Amino acid sequence: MKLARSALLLAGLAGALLLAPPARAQAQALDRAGLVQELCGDAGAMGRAGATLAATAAAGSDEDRAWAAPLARAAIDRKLGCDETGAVLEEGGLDAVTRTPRAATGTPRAPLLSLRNRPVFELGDAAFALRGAPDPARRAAALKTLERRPALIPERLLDRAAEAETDAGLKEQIDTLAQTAALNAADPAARIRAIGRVAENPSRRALTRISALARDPAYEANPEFRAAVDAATARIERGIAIGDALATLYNGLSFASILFMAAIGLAIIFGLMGVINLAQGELIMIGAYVTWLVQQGLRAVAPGLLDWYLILAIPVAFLVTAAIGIALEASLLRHLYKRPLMSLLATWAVSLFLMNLVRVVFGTQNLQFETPFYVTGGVPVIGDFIFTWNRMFAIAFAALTLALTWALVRRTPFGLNIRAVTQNRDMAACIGIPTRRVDMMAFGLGSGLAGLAGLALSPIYSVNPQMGQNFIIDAFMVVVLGGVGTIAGTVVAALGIGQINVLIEPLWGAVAAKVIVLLMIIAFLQWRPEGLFAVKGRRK
Amino acid sequence: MSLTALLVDGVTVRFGSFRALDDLSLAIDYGEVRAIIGPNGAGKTTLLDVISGITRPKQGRVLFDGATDLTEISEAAIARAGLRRKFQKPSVFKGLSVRRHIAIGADVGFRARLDAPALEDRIDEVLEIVGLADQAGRLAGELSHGQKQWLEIGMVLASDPKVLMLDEPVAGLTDEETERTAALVRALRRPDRAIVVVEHDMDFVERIADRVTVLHEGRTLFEGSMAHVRADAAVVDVYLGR
Amino acid sequence: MSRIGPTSPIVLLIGLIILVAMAMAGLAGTEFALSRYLANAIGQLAAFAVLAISLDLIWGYLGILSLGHGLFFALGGYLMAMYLLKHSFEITATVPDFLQFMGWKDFPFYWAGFEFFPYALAVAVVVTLLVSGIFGYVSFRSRVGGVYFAIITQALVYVAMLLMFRNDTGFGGNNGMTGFTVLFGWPMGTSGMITALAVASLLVLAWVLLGCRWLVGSRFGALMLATRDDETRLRTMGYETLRLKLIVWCLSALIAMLAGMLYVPQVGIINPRVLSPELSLEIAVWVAIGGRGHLVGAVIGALLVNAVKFWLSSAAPEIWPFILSGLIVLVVLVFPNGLMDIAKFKFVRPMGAKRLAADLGESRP
Amino acid sequence: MVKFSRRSLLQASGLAAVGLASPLSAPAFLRGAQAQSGPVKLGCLFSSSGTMANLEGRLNYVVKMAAEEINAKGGVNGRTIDVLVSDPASDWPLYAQSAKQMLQQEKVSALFGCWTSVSRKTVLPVVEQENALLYYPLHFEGDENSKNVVYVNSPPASSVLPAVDYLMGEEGVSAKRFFMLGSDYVWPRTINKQLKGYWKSKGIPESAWKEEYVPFGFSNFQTLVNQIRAFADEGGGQPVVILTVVGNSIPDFMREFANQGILATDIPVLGLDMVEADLEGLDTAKLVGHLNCWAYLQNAKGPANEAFLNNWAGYVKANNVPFSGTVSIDPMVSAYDSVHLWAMAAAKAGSFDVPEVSKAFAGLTFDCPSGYKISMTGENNYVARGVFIGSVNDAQGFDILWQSKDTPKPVPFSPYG
Repeated sequence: MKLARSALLLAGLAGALLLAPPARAQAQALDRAGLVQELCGDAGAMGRAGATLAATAAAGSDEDRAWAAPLARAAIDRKLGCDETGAVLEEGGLDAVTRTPRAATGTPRAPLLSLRNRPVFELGDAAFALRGAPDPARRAAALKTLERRPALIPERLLDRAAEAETDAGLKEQIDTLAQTAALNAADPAARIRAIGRVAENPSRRALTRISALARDPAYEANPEFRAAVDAATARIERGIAIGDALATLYNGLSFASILFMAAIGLAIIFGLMGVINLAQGELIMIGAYVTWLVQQGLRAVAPGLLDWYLILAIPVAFLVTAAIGIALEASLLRHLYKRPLMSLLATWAVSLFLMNLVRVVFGTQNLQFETPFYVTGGVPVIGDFIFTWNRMFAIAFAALTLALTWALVRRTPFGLNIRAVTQNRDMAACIGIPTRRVDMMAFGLGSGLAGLAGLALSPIYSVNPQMGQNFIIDAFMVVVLGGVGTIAGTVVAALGIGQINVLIEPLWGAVAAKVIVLLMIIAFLQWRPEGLFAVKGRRK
Repeated sequence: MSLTALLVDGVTVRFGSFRALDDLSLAIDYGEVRAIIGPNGAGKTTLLDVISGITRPKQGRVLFDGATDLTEISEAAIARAGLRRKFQKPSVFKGLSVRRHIAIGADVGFRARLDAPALEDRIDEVLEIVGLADQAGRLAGELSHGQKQWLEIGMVLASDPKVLMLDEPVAGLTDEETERTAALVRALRRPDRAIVVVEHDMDFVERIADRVTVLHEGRTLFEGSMAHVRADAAVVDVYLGR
Repeated sequence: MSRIGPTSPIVLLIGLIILVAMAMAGLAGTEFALSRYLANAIGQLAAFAVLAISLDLIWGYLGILSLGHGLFFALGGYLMAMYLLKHSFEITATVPDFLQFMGWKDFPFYWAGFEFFPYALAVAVVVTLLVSGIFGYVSFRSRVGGVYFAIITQALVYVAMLLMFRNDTGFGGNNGMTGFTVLFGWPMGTSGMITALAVASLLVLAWVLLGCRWLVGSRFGALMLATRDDETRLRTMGYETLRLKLIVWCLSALIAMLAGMLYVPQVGIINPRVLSPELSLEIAVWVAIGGRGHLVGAVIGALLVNAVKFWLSSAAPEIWPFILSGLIVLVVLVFPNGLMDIAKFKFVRPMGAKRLAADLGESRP
Repeated sequence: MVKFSRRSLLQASGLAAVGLASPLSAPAFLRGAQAQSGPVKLGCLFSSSGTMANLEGRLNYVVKMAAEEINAKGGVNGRTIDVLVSDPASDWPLYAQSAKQMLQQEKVSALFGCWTSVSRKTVLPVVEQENALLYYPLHFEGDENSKNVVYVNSPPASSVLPAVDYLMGEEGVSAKRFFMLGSDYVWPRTINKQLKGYWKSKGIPESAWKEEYVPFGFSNFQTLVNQIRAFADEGGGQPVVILTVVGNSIPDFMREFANQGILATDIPVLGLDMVEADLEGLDTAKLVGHLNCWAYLQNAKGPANEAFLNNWAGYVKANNVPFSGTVSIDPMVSAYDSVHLWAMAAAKAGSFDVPEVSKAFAGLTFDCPSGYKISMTGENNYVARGVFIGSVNDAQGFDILWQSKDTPKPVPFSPYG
């Protein structure tokens, strides 16, 4: 832990910043040609150039800042063309130094930022944007970038930015960040305030920063300081504990939602017809492919709606897979109801067929999906718990599917028929329920739900012809554990398996988690062969 | 030997919230043919399931010979103790010959109980009784419905059981076949054997039964001779739904 | 049960197998000998046929579908491989590479004694009986049956695969075991050894066929069929079907293990792929295509599917999955009794008759 | 009867294979006579179906392309090259089966094949038995040196270690802490074992690394990414992830990594098996800066690479190849090199006999598309290649961040294991 503080910063980078004293930029005019030359130099030179840029952003004259800002961006985007005479900004075709239009000579080389230099340039770019960008959203984004590395923010940058800031909300945020950044300032009051600020966003990273202060001379000398550090440490640790618990719950819930989506269609089909549909995984895969096709269609027809393809694909994915399911039922499985084990083999053949058909038609590569804003990234909540939107999408989708399926089965005549046939096929037939039609429609429903599962999974997993295979055994386990054909059983089993998996995984690893969960299920079924929510009845 | 072959004592069976048998008690004596009747869902077949060990009751016990509690031993042990049952739906082994069926019924356990000539004699005897002697070589799956019913009776008969349970032995039979079955059941009556018949066909029941138990909603509604049954107002109510 | 006449298919098949074995043995070394590739292929096919019989015994004659028979096949295979590696190590001092990459100086303790074939065989039998016995006992006792049993066995083989993929188990992990050089003191890979292994596999196949035919024709076999057709019925006639099922299940596991022991020296490698649920499912496909409940059908199914697979994987790899899935659909819809039906199949036939045949087909041996 | 028909069936299979591969080849019984003058055969063992198809499938075409190039220049020793393709369907035992079939029935002069270590291990006893040659185009775990295998790509000591050195150095990110995440099989385990040995030799304490393995095809990386974050936040120096998961686990991991908001500038990932094809389905804007390391990157400079990329694009177009003509990955180039190296050895030996060809290995050099002159020494069957470190760009490709000065001498057996 001796090095704990340096964990946050790239040690060498801090050195680079020191090597390029801000005084240079302040005292004398910026050596523009020299800077551009460094930008086109080797990794070390580029590092110095980055430091100069950051310093300029903090302390340079307005003129210099206006001149230097595009350079940082261009370096990040590899839009800087270096040639014999200097460099050209590819955007607009301007000379990097003089800003007069000129074409690059020969084949210009776009320097590539090394990993070490990249954060320096990103910081510099953000610093320029915070002080100069006209768009408040851009400034807010820049502030977010700066927040990632508070220790590297050039001195006085935040003060100056706050002075000039016109947006009140943003101004406050800048002040907060400035206070946080004062963790190692000279003023004890500022430091204590900074400790409080840091503790407001508990995370392991924050804990590392604060606990490093316990070795600070002030910790022994200043009781007030010590109290602040201790309080902050306790607060952060509590936050981390809550965050970890929430993260475990969330991860379990998200895994459960995936299991549920994969299993619910299967559960309906299995419960109703006793047919093990080994092609369910492939129907999931086809659902994902249909989603992709919808995306491609929108790209061609209505690019403006492209971001909404995940929503627009819902009915399409459902209907296409449901149609496939109905066709399958009518042409093949209808003839096999008396022979459940044969229907198992038949659906395996179908799965083989569908998988290879898709392989031949679309190829084996992973499909490329746009990631719309609503399934991108996440929000840090507390501790190290990040609420990721793609998982949330899957959870919400699963919850909605559950609600709709439940309503369909419990609240509609079709659902009543399904339940009647599930419970007693012969009796249902006697009272005039068209059991064959119900079978067909229910198979369609189960298949359609698989299609929806494919849609929900496409922002999370790779989509390729093989993807269905990953879910089939897990889905079966959910169905048999839950008890045949009960929606409640499927939900409970999915939640249980998901949560247990997530709990075991950090302890013994992912393989062991899977093995243990499967063995637990096998053992459980020995004890209760009919699953959690068994429907009991007389021997038929 | 106790006169009572079977004592059903406070048996309750539940399927979910539905009570198939509700604190049911009844006694069946050696030497009698007991018919159990009642509307659909009264619990007749469930009762046989409990006696033959297929369904385990939630409460209560079933004493055989006054000593053995049948709810605590396996189906196979129950059968070996001398209780045999013919199922409602003829359930023959489609892949086996008629002769094999009788042999399986007669020769219990993995090691042969009878030596070969004795077994052959017993099979011939049983085939003669149920009238399938000329069908001995055929596969059971190819028999007619009536023949299957008799084959089933032959199978349970072959081991010379003490308690014989027949679940709807004449369902789906022609009048002539019913006639033959009735004669067969009467012929099987012996002082050291109790015969339990579940049946809907009242005429058939009247011809074979010494006593009749009427079940309704898992409870005994009435017990007595068929003539009394026909006269009982409550029974008529249940059957005609008034 | 029907008598075995001199012209019944099973007698013809056994005769044929022995004939092929004798011809291969007799022609070995002459210019008429089969190429090594063909001899080896025949040997592998025979091992697959034995595996198919093991599944047919439990599925066709007892009505219990196991989608985890790859587990027992793999058990035999792994233990055979352990013998081969240890034996090769004794003679040629080649250190198995999984020891190398795990950084182990020596074989783990449970490898002790595997250089003796009788010990390896005994361990294989004991372990197979233990695994199948325990799993069978608890499953059959709690009356897990039908598709539940199929799914659970599938999960079991999947668990085994995940475990064997782990490298720290000391069984070679994902790479499995390979590099066998010596068998019973003889170098492997020579024409003589390949032919010998193929002939041995064929003879084992003939023996297994004969033994199973005897079993299913016996009184015990009749009880197996009775269990398949109506287990509850049989129980209510005084038979402990648990014991019967357990005996057949363990026997079937042993035969599958035997097939694994024959397979590994011929293919030269064992790894967790044989534990993949797909392979276990495929065994059921062989049996279904050939005709379940017929020993001959199982053998024909295994031979046919695998021969076509060997052939197509070089001739027309793209279409193999389509052919396989088409075959399955054809079998389940048109020949419910597998290819054994072709002999009896008449092309002009009313629908109802077909359905009746289908119903009978599920049960007739 | 049946014996005859089974024989003929299997022979027919051989026939059909020949028939498909070269319509002009004669029936089986004429092959003996033809062997001296007809085309010389090479065999490919790459799956075109199953889990590996997306990666392995394209190598079949590269081998064919290389053979065409050689044929256009008059072939080898006066004979043209004929390439036979099989499909082991990503099913390991089938690799051995196909290899047997190619060697024993088709009498191919050399095999080119296998991607995963396990498939190579499967084929190994077959090629050793037949004393044949297998050209293996993948980087792998090392610790193997069969005289019957030509290891065209680099063992870890000459590829992975330079990349890790780079990360640990001043020029890289001064990495101090390492999270090793791999699929549970030989290659990741061996790589990690060697890395640990290497770090130990540098005096780095064991507390500075952590090792996790996931099953094949694993995709739910949420918990693991959480663990990586916790590991990184413990402090103690710059953390990096050494990623040795394979197949679809790679995009699934990267997606989750980016989704949890971790950038390459926070925790860089060195994806040792990551190629352009793995980025196909991803939004790489959030992955910019992550690293991989191979003996070839598509952005390699030089005329050899330009020519190769042009040829490949042209070949894809002309032959309707079901793979992208604009993506070129290291194993493709390695397979391409393999064919040329074989042809040069055969020409040098003046024979197609394996022992003769093997003797000719020493001193072979070839201008690889990577821009390096790759070479074989004869000491072992390894090929000396250059090393590239690539950095993910926002166009789903890799920019070259660093490359070795020359071709380091391959070290089959790691000194750190």
